[in-house]
Amino acid sequence: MRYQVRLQAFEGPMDLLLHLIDQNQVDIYDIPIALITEQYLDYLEAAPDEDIANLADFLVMAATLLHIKARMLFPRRPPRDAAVTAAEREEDPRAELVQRLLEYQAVKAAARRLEALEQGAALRVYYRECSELPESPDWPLRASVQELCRAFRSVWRRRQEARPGEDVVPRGDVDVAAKMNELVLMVGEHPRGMPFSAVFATAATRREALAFFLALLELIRAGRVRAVQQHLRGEIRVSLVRRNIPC
Amino acid sequence: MLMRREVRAALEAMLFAAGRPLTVEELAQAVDMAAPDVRALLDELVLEYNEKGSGLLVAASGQGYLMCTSPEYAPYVKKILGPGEKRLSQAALETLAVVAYRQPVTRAEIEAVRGVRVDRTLASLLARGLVAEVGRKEVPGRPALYGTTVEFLRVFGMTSLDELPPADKED
Amino acid sequence: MLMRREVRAALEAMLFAAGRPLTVEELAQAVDMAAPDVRALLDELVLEYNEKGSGLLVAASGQGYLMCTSPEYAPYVKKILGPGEKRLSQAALETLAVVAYRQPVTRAEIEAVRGVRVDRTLASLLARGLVAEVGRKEVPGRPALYGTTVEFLRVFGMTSLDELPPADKED
Repeated sequence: MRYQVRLQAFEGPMDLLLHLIDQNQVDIYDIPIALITEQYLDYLEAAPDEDIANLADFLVMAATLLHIKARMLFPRRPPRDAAVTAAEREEDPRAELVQRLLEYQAVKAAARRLEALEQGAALRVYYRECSELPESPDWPLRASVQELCRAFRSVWRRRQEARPGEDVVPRGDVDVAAKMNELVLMVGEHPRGMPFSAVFATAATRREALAFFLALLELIRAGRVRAVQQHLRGEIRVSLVRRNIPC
Repeated sequence: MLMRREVRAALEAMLFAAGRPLTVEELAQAVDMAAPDVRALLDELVLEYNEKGSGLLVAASGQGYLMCTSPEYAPYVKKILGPGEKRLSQAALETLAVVAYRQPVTRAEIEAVRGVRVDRTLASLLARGLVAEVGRKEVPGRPALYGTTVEFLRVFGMTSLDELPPADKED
Repeated sequence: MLMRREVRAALEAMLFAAGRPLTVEELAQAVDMAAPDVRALLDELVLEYNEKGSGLLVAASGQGYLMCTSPEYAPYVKKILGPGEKRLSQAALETLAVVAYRQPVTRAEIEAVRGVRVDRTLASLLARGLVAEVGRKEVPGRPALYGTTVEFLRVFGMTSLDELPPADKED
């Protein structure tokens, strides 16, 4: 049987061994060493080229397994059972490996519990996130204007690299109040209502479009403009609310 | 449903761990309660911390509620945090630079330029008095506008903002 | 000379601001009092925070005294802080688990347990400050011994190593 599973899927030879023991549903205290060794070597043989660099650790374990297998061929004791004393088990060629596997199993379990703590899945305490700056104003701070200027330039450069072409916050910024006036004039030119999308057609930048949108909301809220949608998913038309103009 | 005592304790825990001002809305959502009820409990906490003479303080500000040390114990805090001059972190320096060159500026505008959330950094600059709220922007939501302070000029050794080197020149 | 109430408040303020365990000696020096007196006041604080059902906790650990949130309010704090930082890899978690449960431990000892080389994983744990060199083993070659740090406790939300979940139980 060939396993096309990458060795990289395992955290090392111990992890692979535990996987094989689990998959074969065998007792960790009574590992069928011939079977497990064979399957282990199958994995190594099937390892793709990228895994070769990773192979050294697995080869050390392969040697250990083959050594144990050789020693198992010359049984000096009857088959193990629960009644076997610790001293006798010491002589089982597998004993040291079993010990290491148990130890590794405990490490894996501990790692899982740590992970749960890290992710906040288990109850845990939280330390305070310290603010970066001491709050007291009499604390001496070391800083220079040059440093400040450099920081600004680097922020600016990063920003422009990240979004080339897009207008960055302009100094005066887009004025929503001014946009409200513009909108009233624009919408006034469409007695039967101005298509919603056309409102934004004049915007040069995303920020300006946003300002138009905010201005439109303000006008609707103030009751100066009405937005009507004739049917579902139809175009929304924006029109001025006519007031009785006192002469 | 949490008991009243538990909600208070949950609020304390959140304020403690956040290290920045939390809004009533954020807190209300976390404890799944109506904002006015949460606000009432927070105001109780403010009073209580103030009255019992604790070394800690819950303070309400424009930005929300913040847990911090009582100013009278600042000298001890200073001893523990270590002597000597502190340098501004890169994050703090960059946020401060954006405020200095673009003031008055809203938090959203700083975030747009820096590309990251700045609430915590801004809170610490405000707490340290390098930046202050200088007004409200007349757009929907009326967000706070920030500018630099006299303390900022002092720390950077300037007498006025005119001394800021032009930012558009390459160095 | 500070009044007793003021010393307690100063201790609270210092524990709050530090964000790490503080030793009795550090604290005693800051308030200019004898260590045993400060320890008594600290133990009082531990009890008091515990009893009043606050969202905060003062905990004594091998590393000193620490102020943190009560574990029962962890779910709320998590909501406010958002999802945790970037996850540690499986290799990092396993290596960290060996260090945490076996400390102080040498690299070769970690490798014997995990069955793989750990030099790169260990280097990244050292760089993240989760593990530190804590001494040298007195054997030929004097290899470095590693242990976990306060940052480790912070990331995993423990006040002391005693809170490490028992290692021998299967889950």
